[in-house]
Amino acid sequence: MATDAIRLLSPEGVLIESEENAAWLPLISALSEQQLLDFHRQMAVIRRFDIEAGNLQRQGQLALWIPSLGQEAAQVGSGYAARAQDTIFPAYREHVVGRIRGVDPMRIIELLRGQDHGGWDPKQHGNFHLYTLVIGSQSLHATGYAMGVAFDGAAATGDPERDEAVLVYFGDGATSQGDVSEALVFAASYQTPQVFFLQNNHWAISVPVATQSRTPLYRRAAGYGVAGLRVDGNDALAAYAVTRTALDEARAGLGPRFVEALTYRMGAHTTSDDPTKYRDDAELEYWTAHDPIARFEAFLRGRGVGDDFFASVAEEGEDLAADVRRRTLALESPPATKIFDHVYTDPHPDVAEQRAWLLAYEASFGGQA
Amino acid sequence: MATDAIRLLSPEGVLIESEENAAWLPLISALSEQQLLDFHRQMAVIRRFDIEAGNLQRQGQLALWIPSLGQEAAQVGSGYAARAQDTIFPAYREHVVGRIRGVDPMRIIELLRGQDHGGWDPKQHGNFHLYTLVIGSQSLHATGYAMGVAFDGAAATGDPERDEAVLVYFGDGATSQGDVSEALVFAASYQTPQVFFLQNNHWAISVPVATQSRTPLYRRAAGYGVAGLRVDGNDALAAYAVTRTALDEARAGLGPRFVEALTYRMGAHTTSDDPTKYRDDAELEYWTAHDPIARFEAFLRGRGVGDDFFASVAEEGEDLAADVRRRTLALESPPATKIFDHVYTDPHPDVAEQRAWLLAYEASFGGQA
Amino acid sequence: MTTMTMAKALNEGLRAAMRADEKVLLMGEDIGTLGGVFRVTEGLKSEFGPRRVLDTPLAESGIVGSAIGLAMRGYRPVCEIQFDGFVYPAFDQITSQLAKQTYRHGGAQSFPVVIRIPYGGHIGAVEHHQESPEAYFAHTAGLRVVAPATPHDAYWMIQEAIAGNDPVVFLEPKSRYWPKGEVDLSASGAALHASRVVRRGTDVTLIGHGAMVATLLDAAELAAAEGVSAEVVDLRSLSPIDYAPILESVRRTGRAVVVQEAPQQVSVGSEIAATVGERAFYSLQSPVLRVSGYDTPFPPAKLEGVYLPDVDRILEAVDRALAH
Amino acid sequence: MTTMTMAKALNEGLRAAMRADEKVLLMGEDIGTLGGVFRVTEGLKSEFGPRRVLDTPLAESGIVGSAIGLAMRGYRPVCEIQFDGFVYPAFDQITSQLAKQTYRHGGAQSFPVVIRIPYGGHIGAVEHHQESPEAYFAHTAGLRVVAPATPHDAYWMIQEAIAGNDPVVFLEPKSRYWPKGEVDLSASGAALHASRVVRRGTDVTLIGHGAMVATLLDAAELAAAEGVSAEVVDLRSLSPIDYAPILESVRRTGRAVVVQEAPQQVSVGSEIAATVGERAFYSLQSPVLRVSGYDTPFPPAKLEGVYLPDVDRILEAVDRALAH
Ligand SMILES: Cc1ncc(C[n+]2csc(CCOP(=O)(O)OP(=O)(O)O)c2C)c(N)n1
Ligand SMILES: Cc1ncc(C[n+]2csc(CCOP(=O)(O)OP(=O)(O)O)c2C)c(N)n1
Ligand SMILES: [Mg+2]
Ligand SMILES: [Mg+2]
Repeated sequence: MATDAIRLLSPEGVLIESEENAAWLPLISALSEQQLLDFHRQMAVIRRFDIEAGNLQRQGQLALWIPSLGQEAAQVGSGYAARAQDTIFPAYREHVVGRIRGVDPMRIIELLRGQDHGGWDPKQHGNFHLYTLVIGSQSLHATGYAMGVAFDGAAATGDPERDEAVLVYFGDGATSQGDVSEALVFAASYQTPQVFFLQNNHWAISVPVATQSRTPLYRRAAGYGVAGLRVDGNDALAAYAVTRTALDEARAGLGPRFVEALTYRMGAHTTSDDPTKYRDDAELEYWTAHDPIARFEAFLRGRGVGDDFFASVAEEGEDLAADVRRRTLALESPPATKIFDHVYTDPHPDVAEQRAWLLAYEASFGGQA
Repeated sequence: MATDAIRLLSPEGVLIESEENAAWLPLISALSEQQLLDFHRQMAVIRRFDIEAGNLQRQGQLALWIPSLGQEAAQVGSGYAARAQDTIFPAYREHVVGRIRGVDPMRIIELLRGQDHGGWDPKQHGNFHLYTLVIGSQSLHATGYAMGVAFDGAAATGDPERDEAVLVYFGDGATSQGDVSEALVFAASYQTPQVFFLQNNHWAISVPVATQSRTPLYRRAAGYGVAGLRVDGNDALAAYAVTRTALDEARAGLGPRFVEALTYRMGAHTTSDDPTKYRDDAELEYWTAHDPIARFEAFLRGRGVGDDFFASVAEEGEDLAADVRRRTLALESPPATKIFDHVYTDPHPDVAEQRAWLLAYEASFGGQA
Repeated sequence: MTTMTMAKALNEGLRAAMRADEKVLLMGEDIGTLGGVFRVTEGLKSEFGPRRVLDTPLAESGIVGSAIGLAMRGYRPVCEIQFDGFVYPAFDQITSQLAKQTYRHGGAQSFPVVIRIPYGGHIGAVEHHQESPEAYFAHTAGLRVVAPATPHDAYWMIQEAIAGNDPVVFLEPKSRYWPKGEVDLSASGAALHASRVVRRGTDVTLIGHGAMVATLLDAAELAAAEGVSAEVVDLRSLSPIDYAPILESVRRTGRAVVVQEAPQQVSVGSEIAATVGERAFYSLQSPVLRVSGYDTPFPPAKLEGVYLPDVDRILEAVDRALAH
Repeated sequence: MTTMTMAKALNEGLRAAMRADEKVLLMGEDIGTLGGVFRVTEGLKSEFGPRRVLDTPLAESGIVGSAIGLAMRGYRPVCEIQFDGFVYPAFDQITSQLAKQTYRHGGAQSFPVVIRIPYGGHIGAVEHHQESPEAYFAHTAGLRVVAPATPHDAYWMIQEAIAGNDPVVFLEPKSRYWPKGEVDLSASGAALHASRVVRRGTDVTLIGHGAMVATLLDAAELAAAEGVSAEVVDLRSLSPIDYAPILESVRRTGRAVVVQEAPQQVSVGSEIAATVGERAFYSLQSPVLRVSGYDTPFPPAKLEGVYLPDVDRILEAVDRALAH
């Protein structure tokens, strides 16, 4: 782990109450016991869900599964750092954040089963936007949205309970895309209330982060006049404190912020991928020893949290997994005419005509439509 | 002028032999008197040409003219910094560099008259590539070319007389384009022997550089792991010394470099533009007082160069202007079938068919084709 | 009725749309203080301020991508792309994002983003400044694509485009920016996608859009002098295409010539020829002919007269259609 | 003759091209160590080294833009775009740069860049992984666009594409990567742009490319059982299109159905319908019909079966063509 990363929890799960952490520690002290337990619960439950979803994919139930395995701390810390009024633009791996913001994991299952291209209405789900599969695109949507927040006067009023901010997730590979650069340019130009949250999980499918950049990626931000920090992304508390501060600075009108969380994709890129083709056992071993959930469990145990809690979390995970499995197996194919729904908002003659044609055509087979 | 810009010539044309300039001054001492005179000659002659071309446009002879007015020092310094074996990718305003590399100014006239989309073969013209009108695109071509130089083993052999480097020009507006970011990513990733030369002329048509970036643009480079420097772009000697060093470092295999030259577009963006709509007289006055050619003339006069030389340069400028005018007025429209030439390199049935059709069609009017 | 240029009509249309709905905002390169390189947005920044008329950084993907985000926030962004040839850096955001967002959101959210593109030739400009990129957008499901041919249409069509709830690529025939025409500022206009018969005729149907409409009318005039009665249809909308008036016309005339500045291959003209060929099959007395730009890059300005369809090339096609 | 998958045939074709000319290099995301997400480049990095098989940063415009620069340096880059839906970030470099560079250079320099794109549906994948973007490229002058339908064609066509001196968009029907077919490694193949009649017939001409060719053959088989004799033409090349065999066929059958996965509007199918309608006008006994993807975004995987043309939809069109 690079030494320039902010770390509040040691790999052994001990809170590092050092001088240099002085700025961040009050944010941690302010967390209630319940909040700390929730950090763990969300990580562990989604990890169990993640495994189940992978299994469902292998059993032919999903087109694809994208695991968040290993990145739970970066996600839970940043996800809880966002306030209720904030708006979040994920990439496609932020299952923990989605859950925090109230998205039923089944919506993600349906997306990756191929039932839907979206799945939820962000406005009804904690302002958690849809997954975006084209690398980096969402960074510009987030910036535009944040421009709107600024234009609406919904930030920088001085009231952190009401001022809005925007949080956008992307990966190390994404930093190479022109769109992410343009998003930084626009964000800096309009001084948007926005945090760029980079999960550097060290790989873009089979390509190591060194191919994307030979310099620490958080430094990218400064070149755009955007303040950037690096955090140990397997440390949920550091991810929380740094993102919380960045969001609060952004919402206060101090301009956009950039956070790089150093973490690791412990699993395959997706279920289509075979990481043994391109990476070392040793690397995986190192990171397995730095598992973010194990670290947080050690931290909680150090604070006296006992087996009961961990057992209840495990049970919740099992329940969710069973529920997801049951609900996945019960899914039916969407109706054929769904292909025409909402291509446009206003009526459209060609869509209407093709829809009518399809109905008539299917009816000609005896009404299987 | 920002204080972090390297400056070797004071606005009064006095060589600044300070401690902090110690690294650059030997490069200046190494220039022969003839070379120094050539710096001035190229700037002054192209400025005269530039004015003539603007007039020709206003008289309906050209579709457009893009002046280099005010940016001559940045161009002459960087242009002469390149060695014969280097390859240059201009944007569209680098008339001085083109001349240094042996491009007949008429080729640029023909381009902007609408006779041609290119005009010269880079291989036959000092490896000076075609102008690129789509902002930022050429940055990637330069990077790809430089990758090829590296793959060929034509750099980093340790022989600066043979090792090749690539120099690419772009403007402050261009820095906002995703392509320029991607060019930096690829350049850093492949450690190309390449210098990114940014002419920050403070404007992108009517948009001030502050809209593109709130932080000095040369700092953009560091975020990609590319060393960046800023130079007083109205100081031909500083532009020369810094670019020379950057190119030599790049060709030696030390990786890509980035130079920002602070200069000013003294004229309109193009002949289609009216800068009085968007900028202050005061600004133009300031920069007129910092005219790069006047500064260099003062420098030369300080070294004892006399009226004879300046008169001969003025005469050369007049001669070129007259020659360009004469040759422009003598230009004939290209033949109609030129629209089909070189759409492809290998034979193409559709192009052949449409060409034949056009010939037959024109013949039907009595052979005007 | 008042007389004005298309540039002014667009300016008035944008002004009316911005007055009607404060969520409408304009964004683009040089559109604010300068008023746009064609002055279409002149005066709007001073009337509506810099938060509703944005001089953006120089990045087309950034413009369209952030417009999508603004639409998610409830805005109705109108983006200006400075010239036709500079829309391609935004192609991914237009094609994979803007066009598909409504679908992806299952209708939970609309994307009323208008992308204004001054397009087409006839202005003697350098490379990338004279292209007709409509095929790329008309092929893309989720977009609507329109192009006015007159100041009056420009005035109401831009307002309809902004008021609608879908992404619209709004192509402005830049060579028609300056000729004046009658504009009825009080008329509400037709439906955005209605094509219109601009000249009645009986022998052949001429179909086109944008700057070609004026050329078709000139051609029809000359044809009339030679005893050929040409009907002229202004498409106005390239996606969807309003075929009813076209088919009605072709069923009467039995002959059709489709004219466009764009290259021919896989173009809007191809689509119209295919569809007319299919739906008016039994009425056609000769094949549907196309007169287009050649399948080459747009040539240097001195050769645009060779490249762009003109009255002579249109009449040559009319002759061929009638010869069958 | 040996039997192999199309993925393997492409792999062998690339290997042969790289052995034949050391200026050929491959670039793309995950094509090196991993061998590409479809394993088409498997083993090539270990054979030719990391300077000829480049695992690039994740940026498509960067890939194509730097390939252009490499071509200027004398290389012959073969770029892989990981999936159809990810080509759009490179659209500006493809359209305004790659396609136009030869023209701009007046022939002083060639741009032998091949862009390989696994394309099309039938693999049940998520959004952006099943599209057919050929219309965008076929409309763009300066590009050549081809798509093999069989392992054998894939083998020689990729070599022809690389050996030629123009930019080629090389569309690989990803659902055909895994079925095996006969490949003659010694055959030199036809001209890159030659279409081919893959089944003889007399009643109707079925035209398609890529994965649709197998579907057309299935449809022709079923039609035969019902007494209809269908001729099947594999286009192979979408720009330019080799019309001679198509027109020869349609002049015999009098009927044509064009089939493609892409949306219908302003598509390659539209172009073929328009051109066949024009050039075989007097031979046509019924309109040229098109069977295409619908004019919607490519739907979620569970609905791809509804969206993509299948044997039933093709036969329905054949019936309509014959009913006229
Ligand atoms: C524009 C684009 N190109 C290629 C892909 C294919 N692809 C999907 S994920 C991925 C790697 C992304 O890496 P990173 O940004 O680090 O995110 P991670 O998957 O590691 O979370 C690639 C190349 C894509 N989705 N979009
Ligand atoms: C992609 C693209 N968008 C827009 C334009 C129109 N345009 C031409 S020059 C220019 C400003 C460029 O500014 P800068 O990069 O600073 O270069 P300068 O002209 O000042 O030398 C613009 C917007 C273009 N040529 N290309
Ligand atoms: Mg990653
Ligand atoms: Mg500038």
